[in-house]
Amino acid sequence: MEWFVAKVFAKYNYWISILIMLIGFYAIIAKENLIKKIIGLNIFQTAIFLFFISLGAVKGGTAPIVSEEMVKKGYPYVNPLPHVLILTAIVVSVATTAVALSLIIRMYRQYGTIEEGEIIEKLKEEGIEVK
Amino acid sequence: MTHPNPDRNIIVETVCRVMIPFVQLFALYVIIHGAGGPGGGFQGGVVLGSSFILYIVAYDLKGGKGRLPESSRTYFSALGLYIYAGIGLLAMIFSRGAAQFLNYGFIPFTSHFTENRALGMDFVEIGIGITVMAVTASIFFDLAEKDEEPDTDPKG
Amino acid sequence: MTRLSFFSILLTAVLGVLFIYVAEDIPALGDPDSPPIKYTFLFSVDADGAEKELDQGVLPSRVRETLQKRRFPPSSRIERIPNTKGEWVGYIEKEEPRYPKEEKYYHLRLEGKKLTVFRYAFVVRWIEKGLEETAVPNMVTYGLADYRGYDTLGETTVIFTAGVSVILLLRRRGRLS
Amino acid sequence: MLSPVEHFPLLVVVLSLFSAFSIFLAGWVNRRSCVFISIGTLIVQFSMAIAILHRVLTKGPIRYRLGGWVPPWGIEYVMDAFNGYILVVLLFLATVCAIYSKRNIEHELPEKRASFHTIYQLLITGLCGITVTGDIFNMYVFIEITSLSAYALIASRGKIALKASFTYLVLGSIGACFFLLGIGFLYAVTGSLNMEDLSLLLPPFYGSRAVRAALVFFLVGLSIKMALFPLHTWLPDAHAFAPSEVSAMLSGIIIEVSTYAFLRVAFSVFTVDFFKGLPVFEIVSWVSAGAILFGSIWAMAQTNLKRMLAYSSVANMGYIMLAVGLATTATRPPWGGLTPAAMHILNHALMKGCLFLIAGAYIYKGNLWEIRDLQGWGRRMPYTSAAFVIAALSMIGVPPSVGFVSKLYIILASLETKQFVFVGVLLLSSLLNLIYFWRVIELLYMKVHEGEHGHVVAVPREEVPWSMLLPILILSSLCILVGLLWLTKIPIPILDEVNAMFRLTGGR
Repeated sequence: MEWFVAKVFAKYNYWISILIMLIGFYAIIAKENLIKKIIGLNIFQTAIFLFFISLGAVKGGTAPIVSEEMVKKGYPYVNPLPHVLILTAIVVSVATTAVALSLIIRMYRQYGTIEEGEIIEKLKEEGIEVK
Repeated sequence: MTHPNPDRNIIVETVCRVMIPFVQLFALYVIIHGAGGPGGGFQGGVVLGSSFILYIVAYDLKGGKGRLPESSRTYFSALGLYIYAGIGLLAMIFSRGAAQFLNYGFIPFTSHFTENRALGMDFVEIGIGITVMAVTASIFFDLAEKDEEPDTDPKG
Repeated sequence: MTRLSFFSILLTAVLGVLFIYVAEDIPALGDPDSPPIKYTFLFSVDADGAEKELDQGVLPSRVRETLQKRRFPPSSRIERIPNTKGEWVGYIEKEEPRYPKEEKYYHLRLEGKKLTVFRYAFVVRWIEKGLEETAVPNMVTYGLADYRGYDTLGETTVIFTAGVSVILLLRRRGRLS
Repeated sequence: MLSPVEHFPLLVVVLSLFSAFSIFLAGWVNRRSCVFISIGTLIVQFSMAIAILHRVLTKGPIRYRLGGWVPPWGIEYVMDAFNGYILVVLLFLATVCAIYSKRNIEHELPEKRASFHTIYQLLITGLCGITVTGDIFNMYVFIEITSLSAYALIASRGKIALKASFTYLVLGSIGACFFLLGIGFLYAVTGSLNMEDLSLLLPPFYGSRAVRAALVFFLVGLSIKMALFPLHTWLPDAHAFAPSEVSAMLSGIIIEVSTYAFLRVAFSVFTVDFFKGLPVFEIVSWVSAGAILFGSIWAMAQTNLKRMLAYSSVANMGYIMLAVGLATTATRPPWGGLTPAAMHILNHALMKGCLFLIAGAYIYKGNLWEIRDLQGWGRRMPYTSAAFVIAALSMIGVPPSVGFVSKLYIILASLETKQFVFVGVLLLSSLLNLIYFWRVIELLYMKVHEGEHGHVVAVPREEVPWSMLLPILILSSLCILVGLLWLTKIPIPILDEVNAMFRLTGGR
């Protein structure tokens, strides 16, 4: 039991984030629908952000904004660095999603479908082999 | 009042008409108060951009494009980055090459070194806000545009 | 289709096993002494007589040699942390215009017969000195726009890139398309 | 007081950033000015890169502290011999491709010139950023800038390129996410992000599982970006259907810069000591040997010229990574350490850049995508086809050319480590190269017969415009000249300095 508390329960943030990460990863590979692939990618990225943010957590911590009051009461600040990094990473993920969506829109205009298998079949009809 | 477009809904339009100014005001607050409290250029910029998206949702794409035409989207998205990188270069120019890029303290806004840093950061946040606003709106406008005709690109 | 799902389950399982393998070294949630927030372990040496030397502000020669061997900057001053059972702070010299020439860097602690040397995480300076160094109270803002301001320039560039990419891919009319 | 040269590593990046916004605005006013701004910036950057390399070689590394913060509290730029070398190669090929793109983009994407050149400059920004940075998270940000602009540039021609670009986007994002996870694990263990600082802090944690997993994530993530063999699936389509100058950049520089990123992480963050007793580099070299054979065999099966070249890129990434895999065991100068790998990065940029630009020239002139369409074009486009022959011979490895030199060095390195299998693989791959390039050369110079009686048709000469021909000729002549330069061993000291810095040769 102690082993369980020390090794597993104390790191529940990590277990949750890897569970979400694996769900996203499965969706990226297994889904045929391009939009679903992108949703999977977003889930995967968000799980990584969760992992980072939970690295910065401190027991009883308060928001990382300097204030005399909180220091006097003895509350530590949470680690601001993961917040800084993840703000950057979130913007990157938004940008990737925007480009991916515009690619999907172009493909939909072209082939009339967003199923990966159907697009490959249509390309085969045109005589182009795609993996 | 009758609408030419039957899809439009008077309740949604009125609610949005009331809400949009407050959303924008809040966005400006978030950008300006990035230094003192939760907030910053990105968050404010996204909220500001989403006010235009709200306008499009309530009215139509054409009206939204009238409010933020292509020219201003182009200028704004480059302007924000010009402000950011320009502030960084100003530090190098004012110190005649002694200070590094983004060393805001050397830009003589005031006589205080640390005050200069704070002011430099404020300007940078405003720059980020402008770019993010213009780009989010621009991405949404481009994605929302309906276009039926198929591609006519060359072979390949 | 079935082959694809089998393949994806296999890959996901491999990734999952890798994550479980790693779990042991991840600091527990909210640990205030974990490397990202407080300090990282460097090495430990025998402590005989070190306490006296440290209280006089001199780094024991064993510690100094090991630091030199591992190419860490030399410590300029040692100070005992008040109200502790044997913990010291080591300062190093740094060059930053208009800022103090000294910075908190090493943490030394007596643990039984061993003297353990830690390196402070760089966030410690952000948290403790950020307000006086940048005159901004929001740590995320000064971290984002000042200490790591260049990352943020890159990030703004990323979103600009996305905007231009969408223009390149989708826009049909207008002067830029 | 910083001397002007010390500002150059930063200015190289920021200049192209400024140029990107300026092109964007200039495109609004006047579309024609875009390409000139782009070329002008690149020439200035290229001269800066040479100044940096000179300064680094004479006076030692440049450290630039962004925002004035001393690392590890702030971000740092570090320029050493390896960076400087990669930066020069990258900006040289980028300049050449920009000159080429003037007419080609007017032809292929006449409506979208402004946004194309803007994204091209952003691509250069990202590549330079990856190269000069000394901070691992900063590297992630620039990897993302590079990848995003690469997705857009590949897809710019529409149609099948969209599918190719989407595949690249999904795989590339997974790769970048793995990189981010690797950073997360290192950060969880050490609490630092600066590369040099990490290398100092890591030794007590060499046995740690998180650190080993971080290496796996870096390796897999960057292998996707550099299209190492089992993870190469995005590459052939993306390279084949992008505009030709983008294919040349992708094949010649972008995947190589990912290799650089891996080398930087492996040798600057983890350092050689970490790899003692771990079979990482053995695995890398065997996988790369597989990549060489796989790429060469699939290249033979292709009917599309650019796809054939793309599979040949897979094989060439195999060469580079094979050389990297041998780097820790082969230690004798002049072929020890990273020398063959760094050498082949330049050589591959020259050869593959040249070949893709030539493929683009055929597409520009006659919309010739398939190899069989090329019949008889050797006489119609004599200069371009001559350049093709030179670059192809160089790929095969005919003596004074660059391809010969890198193959020679890799073979010498594998002989030193007594891995005779790799020698066999290299020789076999040269043979396969000969087969699939000879097929094209033969068709190019085959006479065109027409009608039942087999009259030889006199072909008119139609060359591409000089602004496209010049880059092709420069690159193809460099294929020979640089090969001679390598053989004289004049540039070897640069690479020796790299090896000394990473403690790969001597001093061990």
